[in-house]
Parts: sequence; structure tokens; C-alpha cells
Amino acid sequence: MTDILYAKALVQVLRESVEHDDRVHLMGQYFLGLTHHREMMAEIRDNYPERVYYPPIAEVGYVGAAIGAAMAGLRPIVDIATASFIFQAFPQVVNEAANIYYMSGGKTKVPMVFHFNQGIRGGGAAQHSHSPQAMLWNTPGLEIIAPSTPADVLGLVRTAVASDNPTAWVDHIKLFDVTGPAPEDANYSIPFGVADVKRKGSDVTLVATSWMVQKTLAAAERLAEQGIDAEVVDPRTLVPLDETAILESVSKTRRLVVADECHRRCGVAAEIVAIVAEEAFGDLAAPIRRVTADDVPVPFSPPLEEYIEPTEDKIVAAALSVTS
Amino acid sequence: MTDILYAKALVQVLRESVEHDDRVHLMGQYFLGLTHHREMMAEIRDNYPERVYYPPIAEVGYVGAAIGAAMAGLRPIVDIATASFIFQAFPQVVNEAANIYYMSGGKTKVPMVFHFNQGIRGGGAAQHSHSPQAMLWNTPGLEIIAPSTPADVLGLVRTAVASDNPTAWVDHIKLFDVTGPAPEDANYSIPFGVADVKRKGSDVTLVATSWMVQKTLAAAERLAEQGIDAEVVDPRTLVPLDETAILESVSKTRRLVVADECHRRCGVAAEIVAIVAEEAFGDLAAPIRRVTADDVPVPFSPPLEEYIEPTEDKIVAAALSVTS
Amino acid sequence: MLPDLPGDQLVEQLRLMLVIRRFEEALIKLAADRDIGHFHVYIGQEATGVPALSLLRDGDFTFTTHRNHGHILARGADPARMLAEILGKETGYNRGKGGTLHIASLEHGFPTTSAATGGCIPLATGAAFAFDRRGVDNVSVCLLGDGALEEGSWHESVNIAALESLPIIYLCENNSLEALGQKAGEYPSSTMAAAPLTDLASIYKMPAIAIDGTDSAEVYTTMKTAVERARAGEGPTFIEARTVRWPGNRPLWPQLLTGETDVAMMWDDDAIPAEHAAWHRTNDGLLTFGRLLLADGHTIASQIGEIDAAVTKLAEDAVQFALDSPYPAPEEALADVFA
Amino acid sequence: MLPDLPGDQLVEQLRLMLVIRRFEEALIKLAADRDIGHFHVYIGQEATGVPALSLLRDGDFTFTTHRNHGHILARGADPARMLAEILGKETGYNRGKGGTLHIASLEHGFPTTSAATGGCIPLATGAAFAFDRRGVDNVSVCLLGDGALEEGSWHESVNIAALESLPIIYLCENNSLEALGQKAGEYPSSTMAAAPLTDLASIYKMPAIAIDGTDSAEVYTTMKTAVERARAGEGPTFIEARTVRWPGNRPLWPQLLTGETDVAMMWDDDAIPAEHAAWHRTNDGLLTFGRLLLADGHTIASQIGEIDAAVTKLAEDAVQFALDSPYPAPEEALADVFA
Ligand SMILES: Cc1ncc(C[n+]2csc(CCOP(=O)(O)OP(=O)(O)O)c2C)c(N)n1
Ligand SMILES: Cc1ncc(C[n+]2csc(CCOP(=O)(O)OP(=O)(O)O)c2C)c(N)n1
Ligand SMILES: [Mg+2]
Ligand SMILES: [Mg+2]
Repeated sequence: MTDILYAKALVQVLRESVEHDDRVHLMGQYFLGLTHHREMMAEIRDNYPERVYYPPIAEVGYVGAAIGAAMAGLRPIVDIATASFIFQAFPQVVNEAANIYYMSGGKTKVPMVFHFNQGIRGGGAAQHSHSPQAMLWNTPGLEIIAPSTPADVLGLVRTAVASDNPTAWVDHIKLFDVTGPAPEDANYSIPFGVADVKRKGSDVTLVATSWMVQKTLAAAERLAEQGIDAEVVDPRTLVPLDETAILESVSKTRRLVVADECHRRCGVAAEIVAIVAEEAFGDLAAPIRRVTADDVPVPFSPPLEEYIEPTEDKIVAAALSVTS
Repeated sequence: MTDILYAKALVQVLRESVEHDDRVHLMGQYFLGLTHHREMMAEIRDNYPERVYYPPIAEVGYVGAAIGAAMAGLRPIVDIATASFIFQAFPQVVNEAANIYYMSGGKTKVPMVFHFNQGIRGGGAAQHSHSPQAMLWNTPGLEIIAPSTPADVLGLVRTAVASDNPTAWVDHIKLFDVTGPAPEDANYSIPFGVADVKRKGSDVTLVATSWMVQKTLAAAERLAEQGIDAEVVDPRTLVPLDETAILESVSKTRRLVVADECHRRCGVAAEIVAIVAEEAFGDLAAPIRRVTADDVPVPFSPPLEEYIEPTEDKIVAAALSVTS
Repeated sequence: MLPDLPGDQLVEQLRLMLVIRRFEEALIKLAADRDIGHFHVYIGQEATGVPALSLLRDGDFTFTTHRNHGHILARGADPARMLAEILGKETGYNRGKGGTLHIASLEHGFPTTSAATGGCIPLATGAAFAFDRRGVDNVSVCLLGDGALEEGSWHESVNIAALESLPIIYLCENNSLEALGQKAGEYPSSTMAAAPLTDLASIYKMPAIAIDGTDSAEVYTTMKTAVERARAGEGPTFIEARTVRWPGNRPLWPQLLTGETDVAMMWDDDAIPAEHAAWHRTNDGLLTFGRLLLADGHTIASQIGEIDAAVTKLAEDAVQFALDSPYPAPEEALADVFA
Repeated sequence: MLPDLPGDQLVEQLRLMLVIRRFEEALIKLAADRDIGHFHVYIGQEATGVPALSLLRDGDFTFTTHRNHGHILARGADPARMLAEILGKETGYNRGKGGTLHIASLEHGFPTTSAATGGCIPLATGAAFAFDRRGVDNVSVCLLGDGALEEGSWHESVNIAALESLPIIYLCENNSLEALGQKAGEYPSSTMAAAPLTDLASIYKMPAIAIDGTDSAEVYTTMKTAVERARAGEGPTFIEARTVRWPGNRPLWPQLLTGETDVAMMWDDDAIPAEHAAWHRTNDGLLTFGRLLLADGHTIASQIGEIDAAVTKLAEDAVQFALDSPYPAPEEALADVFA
């Protein structure tokens, strides 16, 4: 295990996927968004120029083409860049890719990955800050991964590329700068549906995904200073979801806070709360709390953006409110 | 109050809207889908031909045009026909209409209504059976109405047409055949954010929306036969939501079942459960139950479709499970 | 004119056209008796689909629409399993999960069928992308209605196909010419400012050809050139096949206004009823095809009669098979969400 | 050539072009000092926007894109409130909620600005629909980049505008001709098989004209015809204004590679630095416009100098105003979701 940058791990797993399997093609190229890391993609572009496709600004066209290509023998990893642009591709993602295998009676496979950079990024304003994962979770037929560390992006993307199903790879631009240990074993992969307890604790369960895992871990340290021992559970994949891990943690701590960057109404946090309210009602000793983006379009101005964001402070406050 | 068919009430309110306000234009014309009621639309088409626009098969184009028209002095009621086609228009509905007023700093209004027929309709299969209201609820900036009776469609649509905000009108083809009393007062309208207790009861709260209200009322009758007195709460508008009415009912019955036709994960039911789990934790005497569509694409075959649908039977069973 | 093919292959094409015709007629009759929901039939377009798709081979992919029955039958699908699917039966091609809108059969090169207008276009383009990148000489055929050209997915996809020189044929069946449906207050179609429709492809620098979709020779020859071009890596082609809308073709509730087709109309003018005579005489590509076969001596009336009897039986058996087949077990609804 | 307008109006157009130039320069300098996020500048396209939008009047609507600053300033917006918006301040046009991507000012006819590529096209078409149905003679102007023509929303909307004969002008600023960004591994643009781009409009049966976007007379005359046509109810027009991409125009991080524009380059060839001489001599529409004004005697060097000093001060004051302005109160974030 050596420490590695998330952005580097991302490029590494893309490069290896292209290297090891002829069928893997990258369609779109803004995997690292327009961050200063983006030039790292050159290593793939330059070594495998015929495996990287630069589409027109035509999301329903090229994302749909990736779906068609998956049925015809490729394993595309299609990049949608800013998650907000997935709406342009929704007819193909939601109404084609998700349905094909089922609709065909279990015959036609769609082995592919949709990558996008979601969330409140600093100045993205209303049209470039979406977290579409709740909408995708409301769409049966899509697997969903949400890595939060360099090791997880390596391990989850390897599994996603090997999967025979369309898999949405929820990524967050703010993660690119995170450094962490990553296994060097080229065969290391993370099975879908296995949550990771990123911090053990006994007083309160904090469930978080993607970039919010990083914020929640920081919040947990601050809670520790106040004598509260928080457990941080990262589901890592929303579909399939490791309900057991969440329920076990809640049965131990009897308290739950869910931190998630989707808008609140019908967001990812709503679903996790609903599962616990249905399945672990008797275990709870306090109301559940959601820490999410407020239900307003994301504003541009920095203080406004920060006001509506789910922050470390808000996670700490929520955890305190259910433990005191 | 005379009894009137839902389909008739729908046409009546559309016709009156066109009649009373020059700015109202219908864009698209499948308000009654392709049901046998559809010819009732002729009364508007024939009397106000210049107020009904027949668009090409171009959802992002004409739905977006309705949004543009709303900013420029019309009050369009745009029909998307089958709800599944709203995905084609998502870039405009989710990333334009919902954001414009906020993004402009509270200056530019978008007074319009989006109509669509959602849900499991019998043979719609995976691509024509969507219930997109959860996704729309996850999109701040849209008002959402979901009438369930002839009176409600009259009263809610009147308010929607008068509203200065973009409003999604969630409709369900199966409602068209429902008959019920409707006020004859032409000024009758229903304020947004006021739930309707469609049946008073004390043993269990059943929250339901749109077509599920009808099924839930039938389920409540069956529960009554078994000695269980169910209260049926119809929020009528999801945005704004009358949380108080739901919480008050739950504080009385201490039991909650939510019936909704969205897919389960991150659906409308998840949100209502989450609200109650957060706000009324202490009031609950039993786990909450969701009755929703199962998380599979909607299958074509009749017995399969029925198997995954939220049915009257399933509502009864869920209510029994939390009351016994 | 007839496609330039040996007589036996032409007779086989006639047989396939008749399979489609008798299948759709059987379906309409079945629907008159019971509520099987809505569906769209291919009657009147057989002379486009059969010759065009006869040029495909194993590994080629075809993407079709809500109006898919004829296309899939033209590639040799089993009418019984087709009808079973339409009735939602376990024995159907999709084991009941797809229904009429989504019939898929990988063995016949139909991986998925989208009933979202324009939905098939990016998918078909992507399959061609895969063939190109894999370096195989398979082709992708995108069958679309004229209405689908109104969708943005058309513009975005055709641009990609042109830029990447993909092995795809966009075969647009323009059946709007007698837009009965429009008059009846149903789907308006061809709400398109661009005319001719070939402009919608030629501007992207690809061959774009309008042909008479009831002229099987024209269909065959044009498609042959397009398929060869695609296999040779020379890029996409757009073909607009113009057909005359069959009088019974209500968009959702087709009716046998013209009656069941009497093959004797191929050789016996007296068999043509006065009502819809123009349709039978000049617009029905299937009848025209039969007449040409007869005129060129590739077949005789009695052989056509025999073929027709056989395929009529096939269609009847298909109905029986579909009716007799069981529904899938309800809990099957939860299976096959993921591979 | 110069637009056929009185001298004072031409001088005012020069002033507006300089407002834009100095504004964008000030912004780039400001961004060098502090992280204000990314933005897109209009430098090099002033000779398109200013004459084109000078033809609009009250009640007309303009829809622009991520590259909106120049357009809104051309219609008379206050540079101070523009810059305040770009910094997210309470005094900005959108009270900080929009930022550079979404500047909106109803007073100047900009109801909303979409930064989704192609997002403005249906909206602009819809505004024209409203003008048409309301029977007023206002027009809607849809400003779009060449890249936006790759989106399906283009095709769907232009078809609607053509069919309904809507009062709209699609003014496409093609700035891809020196696609520096593409080489630098940033946004590839103009990934379009159709060429010329006017084909993408003319097939829908509307006038579609390609012009030199640095030739203010051509811009003015073409736009005048289009606006008159639209006001008269004669339908839409497409104009492709070709500009040469300004050397400093990195898509997201523009740099003052060509330095701050020295207006003396209009009359003193020695003021032109060797590096980027071609740019300054022939490609920069603003300098060309100034030279023509001088040649035709509509102004003199000293007047240009005075105007430039005034607008430079305006830009400096705008920066100061923006910096001095307060941010909105954080809890303002929750306001104005609904009217
Ligand atoms: C995205 C979308 N919009 C609208 C529809 C409704 N619809 C079903 S068939 C049809 C007409 C299609 O016309 P065309 O493509 O010419 O096919 P045809 O039925 O004429 O063969 C329409 C609009 C749909 N299925 N999908
Ligand atoms: C739907 C969507 N896809 C992609 C983007 C990312 N993007 C922002 S600007 C841009 C280039 C646009 O090119 P063009 O329209 O020519 O405008 P220019 O910047 O050249 O003026 C792209 C692709 C976006 N904003 N929206
Ligand atoms: Mg058609
Ligand atoms: Mg450009």
C-alpha cells in the first residue's frame, strides 16, 4: 500500500482497463473535469489514441451510441463530464440502458460504465452542480458506484468494467485531490454491495457517500473531540446496496445521521432513512437526521453556496442533536 | 355539486383556462392520452383552434419552447403525453424551467404548467410506464400537483394556471374514468400546500397520491370491514407539501403506510417516510411501510405487471402488518 | 422491376412478405376479440422490409421501432414466438417482458427494440461504432419512421455516424403520405419543415436517396449498395423509402378496412373489390411484387396459392400457440433486472 | 465597410465595443489576482454583437450563452452590476445567484441565460412563439456558439421556428476557426460533419447566411434584414457570423496574450507589436471598426482616445464597485425559489 492521489488512481484504473481488455473504449474525455489534473489523461490519449473517442457536443447521441456499442461487443466507459449534462442523455440512460436487459427477457447485455462529475463544486451555479444519483437510483436496471477514496475508485471501477450491466460511476471533482493508500495488487477489486465501515464507533452511525464520506470522516474526528464515538459507513455502491451493514451499525449505535449531497426531497438520504425506518424501527433511540443540500437550485455566490451545502459543521450538529 | 367524470373535469378546466385568459395556450394535445375519452378534446380544438399548438415529435424543442413562451408573456399548458417522454425534455424542465426564477435573482417568472400521464397503465411496458414525480420532486424550483378526483383536478389546475411558477401536473390515465362530485362554482380553486383528508380514521394513516388515492380509499373500506379505521391523507400537492397534515394524522394514529406508484428507491414514498422518521419519531408505535412499484423496469405481461404494481391488496396487507 | 436475384430467392421473399401480411391480419383479428392493448402493424410496407433486410447476415444488427413485427419476421423470426410475446406469454421472444413494443431476438440480430420515437437512432449508431472499432465487417441497420426524424437524437447521431464513417444504414420508412391518422386526430406525423427528407442526411455528407418503398427492386439495389459501402468501411447511407399508408393503418387501432388480402388479386383483376381498388392495384407493394414474379415467370398462381395457404396456416398456428402458451409465473417479474 | 448609420451612432457603437473590450480585460486582470472561478470572454467578437444587437428595441428578447458578457453590455447593461454578478455580490444583476454563466437582466431584454450548450435554443424559439401568438412585433434573438449546433435541441427548435414562421433570428457566432482550445486538449468544438454550417438551417427553408463577423457593415445589414423580416411576420433567419478566435481565448482561462488593446493601433501601425501582428492588423474587428470610422471621418484619434479613457475608467470603477459590494446575506440562499 502506497499513498496515491485519487485523480491518479482514476487515471490508472482507466488506463489498465484499456490496456487489459480490447473491448474497453473511452467515449468522452473529461474524466477529470477541467481541473488542473486533467492533463494526466494524456497518458491514455497518447498511448491508446484509437481507444479514446472525442464526441461532438451531443450527449443523447454519443451516450446512446455507447449503449449501442455495449450491445455490439464493446465495453465502453462513457464520460458525461459535468453530471448536469446527463439530463441531455436521460432518454438513453433511463429509458434504454436501464431497461434493455430486462425488457429483452434476460438476453441482451449492456456492459458499460457511465462516468460523471457531480455535486457542488464551487461556482458551478444552478446548471453545473447536479447530483443525479437519486434520480438514477429511482431507475431500476442501473448499478451505481460512488467511490470516496483512491483505493475505492480502483477497486470499484475494476468491478464496474468487468460487470455485464450498465453501471453509473458517481464521481465528485473535489475527490480528485484526496490522497490515500491504495493496494498495488493489480487484481484488487471491490465486490458490489459490500459497504465499508470507514471508521468504527459506537455512539452514532453516520452513513455517507462519495465526497460526503470525506467530510463525514472529518466530522467524526471533531465529534471524537467532544467524546462522541461515531461510526462512518460508506455503502460504496448504491445498487446493489448493503442494507445489512447499515442496519447492523444502526442496531449497535441506535442513532443515524445520513449525509448526502443530493437535494433533500427524494434524495439518496431519503432512501436510506426510509430503509432504516422500515427495517430497524425498534432499534432507534432518536429521530433520524438528514444532512443534504437545501432544496434550492445551487446558487453561484460563494457564501450562498456554502449556506446550502451539506457541510462538516452540519454533520457535527446533526450528530450532536441525536446523541445529546 | 354534481357528479362528473374526471376526464370531463380535465377538459372543462383546460377549456375555461383558455377561455378566461388570452395568455393560456395549449402546446401538445394528448391530455387524455389515447384513451377513448380523447375526442373530448375536440371541444377546445374546434372552438379555439389558434390556442392549441400541435408540435413535432420534438420534446426538448417544444417543451423548451413552452418555457421560453412563459417568459415572454404566455401561460402555456404544455402536454408531454406519456410521462416517459419527459426524459427527452429533461434538459429544459430540470435544468432551465426549475432554475430560471432563482438564477435570475427573483426576476424572471416562468408561469406555465407541464402535464403528463404517468404510471403503470396496463401494457405500457418498460418505456411507457414511468412515474417521474420523484425525480421532479428532487428538482427544487418546480411546483407539483397530483390530483386524484374530479374536484381536485378542477381546483388544483385552476391554481396552477394562475401560479407564476412552473408547475408539474402529475396525471394518471386510470383516473380519467373516475366519477365524483365537483363544485359548480367557477371560482372554486384549491390552494397549494393543503392536504385533503379523504377519509377520517384513527387506527392507521395511509398517505397516497394521484391514482393511488383511489386504490387506498378502496383498501380503507376493506380494512374497515376488518375493524381497522384508516385515515387517508392525500397531499394533493407535493411542492409545496403539507407536512403538518401528515404529521398530525400520524400523531393521532401512530402508524403510517405510504402508497405511491414510483419505483421504491428514492421515490415519493421514501421522502414521506423520511419526513415522518425525522419529525414524528416519537409518535410512531410501529415501523413505517411503503407500498410502491417494485424496483424492476415495468414488465409487459399482465400478470407480471400486476405483480410489481402497488395494489389494493398490498395496501391492505401493509396496513394490517402495522396495526396487528 | 424485381430485385436481381435467382427466382427461388424471389419466391422466398414473396413468402416472407406473405408471412408478415398474414401475421398482422391474424393479430388484428385476434385483437377484435379480446383486449390485447395497442400495437402497430407493418401491412403495406412489406416490399420495403423484406428485400432490404434480405441483405443482412449473421452478426449484423437491426434496430427497429414500435412498428417492428414485419422487420423481425423478415429476418426469419418464428411467428409463434412473436405472437406469444405480443400476448405477454412465457414462450415469447422476451418471455413476456417486452410485448409488441420491444420484441428482441439476438439470434435474428435484434438486440433491443425501442418504442421511444428516435430511441433506436443513437443505439444503432453505437452498434456501428462497435463494428468499426472491432474491425469486423458487420453493419448496423437503423429502421426509423419519418416521425423519428423530428427528434434531436436524429441530428446528434447522424453527425457522429458521418464524422466517424460508421457502417450504418439509416432506412427511414416514410409512411405518412396518406396521413389518415392525422385527420383522425391521432398522431400528426411528418411535422417537418425540411423537404425532401433526404436533406436531413445529405447535409452531413453522406449518400441520401429517396426511393419508392413499394418497388422491391429499387429497395434491394439501393440497400445493396449501402450495405456494401458500409461493409467496405466507406460510411453511412440514408435511404428514405416512401410507402403509401395502408388504409387500415390507424396508428394504434389498425382495422382490416381493405379486408384480408386475397392473393388472387395478383392475377385476377376481378378479385379486386371496388372499394380501395387503387390501393390494391397500385399501392400495395406485396401484390405488385407477386404480379412481377408472375409476369417474369418465376412462379405461377398455384404456387402462390400454396405458399399463401402454408403461411396462413403458420399464422393460425402462431395464434393458437400464443393462446395456449402459459403466462410467465408472476414472481418472474423480479428476475433479470441484472445480468 | 461601415453600417449605414449616422456618425454619432457609429461612434456610440465603437464606444460599446470598447466597453466590452475594457470590461473583459479588467476581468482577466482581476482573475489573475484572485480565484474567481472560470468564465468566458467576448474579446474578438465585439464587431458582431454590437452592430447586431443595436437593431433591437424594448420588448425584444435576447438569449445568450456562457459567453454572454459582451452581448449584455452591447444592450447597455451596467458594467458595475455585471462585474458584481460575476463576483457573486448582492449588487449584481442576479443578486449573486447566477454568476458569469447566467447573467440576466430583464430591463435589457435578457430574461435568462443558459450555460447548457444548446439550452438557449428552445427558450429563444419559445419567446418568438409567444410574440407570434400575442401578435406583437417583437423579435427574439438566439445567440449561440457553433458548438451548440451539435446539440439535438438545435434541430428540434429550428424546425418549430420554420414551421410556425416565428419572429426569431438565430445568430451563430462561429469562433472556432482557430481552435486553439482544441489543440490545448480543452473543448473540441465544431465537431460537425455538415459544412457550411448554414446548411443546418437552410434545409428547413429559411434564409441562412454566412457572413464575416468582423465586418460590422455586413453584420448590421444582414441582421437588419433578418429583424425586419421577423417583425413583419415573415419568419426566422439564420446567420453564421465567422470570427477569428482571439489568440488569448482559452475556453476557460483566457489570457491577455495580445496585451491590453492599445487603441493607437487604429491609426498608428508602429503601435502594433510584432507578435500577433496579424491579429491586430486584420482579425480584430474592433480595431477594424475604429480604422473605418477614422477613414470615413466620423471621428478622430483624439476622440477615440477620450472615449477609451472614459470606458477604461468605467471598467476600473466597475471592478472597484464589485469588489466593494457586499455578498448577499447567506440566508438569502433560501429565498426566491418560487415567485
Ligand atoms: C419520445 C416519444 N415521443 C412520442 C411518442 C409517441 N409516438 C408513438 S408512435 C409515434 C409516431 C411515430 O411516427 P413515425 O416515426 O413516422 O412512425 P410510424 O408510426 O409512422 O411508422 C409517436 C409520436 C413516443 N413513443 N416516443
Ligand atoms: C449540454 C452541455 N454539454 C457540454 C457543455 C460543456 N461546454 C461548455 S462551453 C462548451 C463549448 C461550446 O462551444 P460553442 O457553443 O462554440 O461556444 P464558444 O465557447 O466557442 O463561444 C462546452 C462543450 C455544456 N456547458 N453543456
Ligand atoms: Mg410515419
Ligand atoms: Mg465556438
